[in-house]
Amino acid sequence: MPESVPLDALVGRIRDGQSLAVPSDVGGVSMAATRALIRRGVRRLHLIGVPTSGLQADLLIGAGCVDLLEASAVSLAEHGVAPRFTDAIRSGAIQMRDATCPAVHAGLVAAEKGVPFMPIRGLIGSDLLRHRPDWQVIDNPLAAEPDPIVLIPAIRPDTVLFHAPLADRAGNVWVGMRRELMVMAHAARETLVTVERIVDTDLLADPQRAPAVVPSLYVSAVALAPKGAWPLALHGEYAADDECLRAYAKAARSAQGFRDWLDGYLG
Amino acid sequence: MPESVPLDALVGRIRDGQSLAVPSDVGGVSMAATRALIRRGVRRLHLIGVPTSGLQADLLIGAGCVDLLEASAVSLAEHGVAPRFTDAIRSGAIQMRDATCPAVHAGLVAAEKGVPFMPIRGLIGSDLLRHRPDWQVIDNPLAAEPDPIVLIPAIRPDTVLFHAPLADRAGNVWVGMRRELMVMAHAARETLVTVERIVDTDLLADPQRAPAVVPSLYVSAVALAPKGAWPLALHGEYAADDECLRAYAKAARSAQGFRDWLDGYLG
Amino acid sequence: MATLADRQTSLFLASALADVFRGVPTLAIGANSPIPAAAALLAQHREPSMRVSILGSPAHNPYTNGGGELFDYAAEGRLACFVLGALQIDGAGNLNLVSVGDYDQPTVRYPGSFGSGLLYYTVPRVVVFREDHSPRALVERVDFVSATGTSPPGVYRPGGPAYLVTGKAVFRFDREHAQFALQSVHPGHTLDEVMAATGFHFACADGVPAVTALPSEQDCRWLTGPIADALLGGYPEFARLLTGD
Amino acid sequence: MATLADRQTSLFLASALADVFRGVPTLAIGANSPIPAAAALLAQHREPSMRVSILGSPAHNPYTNGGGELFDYAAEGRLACFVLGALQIDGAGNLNLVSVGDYDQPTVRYPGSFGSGLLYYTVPRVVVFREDHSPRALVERVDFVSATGTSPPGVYRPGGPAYLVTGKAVFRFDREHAQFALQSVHPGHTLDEVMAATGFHFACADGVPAVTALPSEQDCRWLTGPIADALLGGYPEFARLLTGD
Repeated sequence: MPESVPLDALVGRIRDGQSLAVPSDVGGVSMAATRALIRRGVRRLHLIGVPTSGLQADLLIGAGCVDLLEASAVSLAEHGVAPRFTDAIRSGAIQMRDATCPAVHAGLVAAEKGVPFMPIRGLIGSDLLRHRPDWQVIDNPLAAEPDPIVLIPAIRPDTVLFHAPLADRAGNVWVGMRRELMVMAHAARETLVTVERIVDTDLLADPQRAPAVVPSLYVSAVALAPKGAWPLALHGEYAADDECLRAYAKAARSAQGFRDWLDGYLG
Repeated sequence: MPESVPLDALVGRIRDGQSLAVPSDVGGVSMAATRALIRRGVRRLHLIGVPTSGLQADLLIGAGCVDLLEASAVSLAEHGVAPRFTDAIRSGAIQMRDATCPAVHAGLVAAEKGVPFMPIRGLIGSDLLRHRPDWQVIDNPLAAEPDPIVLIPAIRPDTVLFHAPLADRAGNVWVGMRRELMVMAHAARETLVTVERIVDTDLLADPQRAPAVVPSLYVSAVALAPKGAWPLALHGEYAADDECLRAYAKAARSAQGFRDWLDGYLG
Repeated sequence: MATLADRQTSLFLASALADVFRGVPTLAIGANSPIPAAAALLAQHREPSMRVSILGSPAHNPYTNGGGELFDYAAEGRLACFVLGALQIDGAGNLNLVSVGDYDQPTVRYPGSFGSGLLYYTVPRVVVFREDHSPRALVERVDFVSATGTSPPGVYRPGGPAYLVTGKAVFRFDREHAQFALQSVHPGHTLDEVMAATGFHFACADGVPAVTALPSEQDCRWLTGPIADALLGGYPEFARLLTGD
Repeated sequence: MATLADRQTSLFLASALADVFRGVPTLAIGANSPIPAAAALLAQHREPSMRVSILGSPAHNPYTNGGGELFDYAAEGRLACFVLGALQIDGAGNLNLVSVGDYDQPTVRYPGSFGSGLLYYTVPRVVVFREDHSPRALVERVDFVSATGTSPPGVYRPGGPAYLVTGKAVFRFDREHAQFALQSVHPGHTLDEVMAATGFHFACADGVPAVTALPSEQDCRWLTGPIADALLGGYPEFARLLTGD
């Protein structure tokens, strides 16, 4: 049974050099834990955006926490490019594994199902495929005619980290419509969750909520972090803080502007 | 947008010779539609139990509706063997494709994801595999060492038929904890659903219910059928009618006993 | 600051996109795409049976199986039409959403390929939308292929580009010859201007090219009324631009 | 009609099964398995940190991803222990849940293989449970292999049989030699009786075999109290048998 722990104890489970999978900016990002990770000075992360990332990746990259990034895209959406990401790619400061959204999902589904790979349509002939030696083209063994198809290896992250609306005392976490968070939890070795609220009732005993609950079986630790996605949105809870994001997009264009902004954000 | 239709119109969409996938006896079986199908005299079905079947398969087999059965098991659970199934296997009246539960799920997931196959662990060396020429062993192309693994071809049923607690007027169907029903609907060409109740609200607009809703995108028709799983259980709604099932298990030991029971059941 | 011209351009492009969505049973729009989202709702107003989903807009998002569902839906062949943007588009229909220059040391880096690696291959009618019609965007050969315009025989390829809509023109994609063909030039632009601004060769019928249709009055009423209202949640600034507030 | 003997047998077998569940972090019980379900709850009473799931019992079912989740959970290596029944078990640990005689024209047909085709290969400690200890059930060679007892080198095989519990004895499975070894004989039974009733060869230490432990008084209080209560929903008749009502 997972414990409810302080935020610093939660991020203390993430070790330097590990693979860390995180949702997209609209999918329940634990910015509270991201701040704690940066404060702690985590290093050499293999960050996986499921299937994309944004502010979170940009902060971790800018703060020097990331060695390797795997994602289908990194951007600040309506606020433009992710400046620290773009800069790090151009300077070669991080290694990039470009993906396409369904390939990231496929790799996680393979891990969830305990199989070494999942097939996926598309990708044939692309440079995406050419730059991913871990993705392999085979001839579909079940087809009568030649039929090349790509196999995506299982993505089993050391840690999955996300923010959700609520958990119960037993560590069951309600994710609502963000079903990809459940796939991520199933796929990962450790799942760390920050939540807006911890309730005293059993979420699995609620016939309405239970179908959208990540059972505590898969949850390693939960930390309470109200407004934990800020300045990003948490679906059904609060909208993004567009003013803050706009300010970030502007400040982070330079390394110094980024550092100043980060100092303020870390508080 | 699917229509809410009378039960006979719903089963009228299922044509002789089609593949028809149905849930296990505890998973929301549309016994109301099963009765209507038998009354109509459907023939030559390729019935797929997801991943098992029970009373429903036994009735359809006993009534001569089934040519081919694909399932991991067919039984009446605590009421013993499924007598018409057992008799049909021994007499060769139906063709059987023995499966194992996760292989049925894997085939449906492959169809859901639009890929031709899914890998699955296990099965190597078994007679299950030997009797399934459609299942194929390959050497895992991503492994450094030889690693035989089974590929299960996609199962894309012509029709999926099940019973659920509720739908809305737009054809969105709430399946609660029976997530396999959602996979089935995603995998099938047509999804036909009977429900206990049709509500006037939009199920997708309800943040509690929506995560467990099969969107109308995947639903071909809905028919109202209160107590539509009887004498089987519908989770969260009513328990199985054990007396009725016990009577069935006894009567159906003989072909004549089955016919008499069926006449009474069809009413 | 938004101007009247921006508003007219948005109404026009939404209408031009809605024209090439015509007749599809199902249509999805990705996140962060205000003009395509407006166009999709316009197409649905014109054809109410059309099933439209707009990612990032809860009211127009019928998916309940998480972020992967759209791709499953497309891979199954259930999605008839999708809109993709790109950093570069070339004459063979290849898309680049990644970078300009050497991949390992790019001069320009874009966010990345998003879902194009699957959607461009599986959705029968992909509409490529790039407002910037310039030799920088429409190139002879893309620097990085996020997704190919066509595939050799034997490759599973039910989908691909069908139209390219820019700020100056509409092209159809001819799969057999793997090239774009000019369909219409937007009002106020000329064939010469389009040719000069296009970095790739395209097919073009003889004579004066057709002119892209303007939105009807009914279209404008829908776009500035119920559609602007519907977009207020996901795209508040764009919705205000449409209404002229 | 249930008798006192049935009740004693159920309590005893639940305890014998709970003994072989000892120390596992996670344990799942399939549907329609009353004695294993009671045994699992007993094991959890003995070791409260054990995570137990009982299919068909909503109160003990922690899965939220549909009928396929248990198999995913097992294939991932998260499930440490599972109980499988069978029509026939042979000396090499092969299981038959399908039929006796020719597969196409069987003399006996059973429901089918259920999840054995994956669970037997991926769950490290599978406990095979068959109350009927007879040459009909424990055979030299099964007529149909639902799942093999062992796999050749190079086959991914983290799981397999660990124990066989019957109405007369408990066997351990020796994977290296692909055979069962007698661990204990139940009180009231003898080694000779076990040998005569077992259709396959098994290893057996010299001397008088160990006797399977009886349930403790605490075990019986748990089984006839809170465990019977917990099983009332899924197994009402069995729960009443345990309480003696």
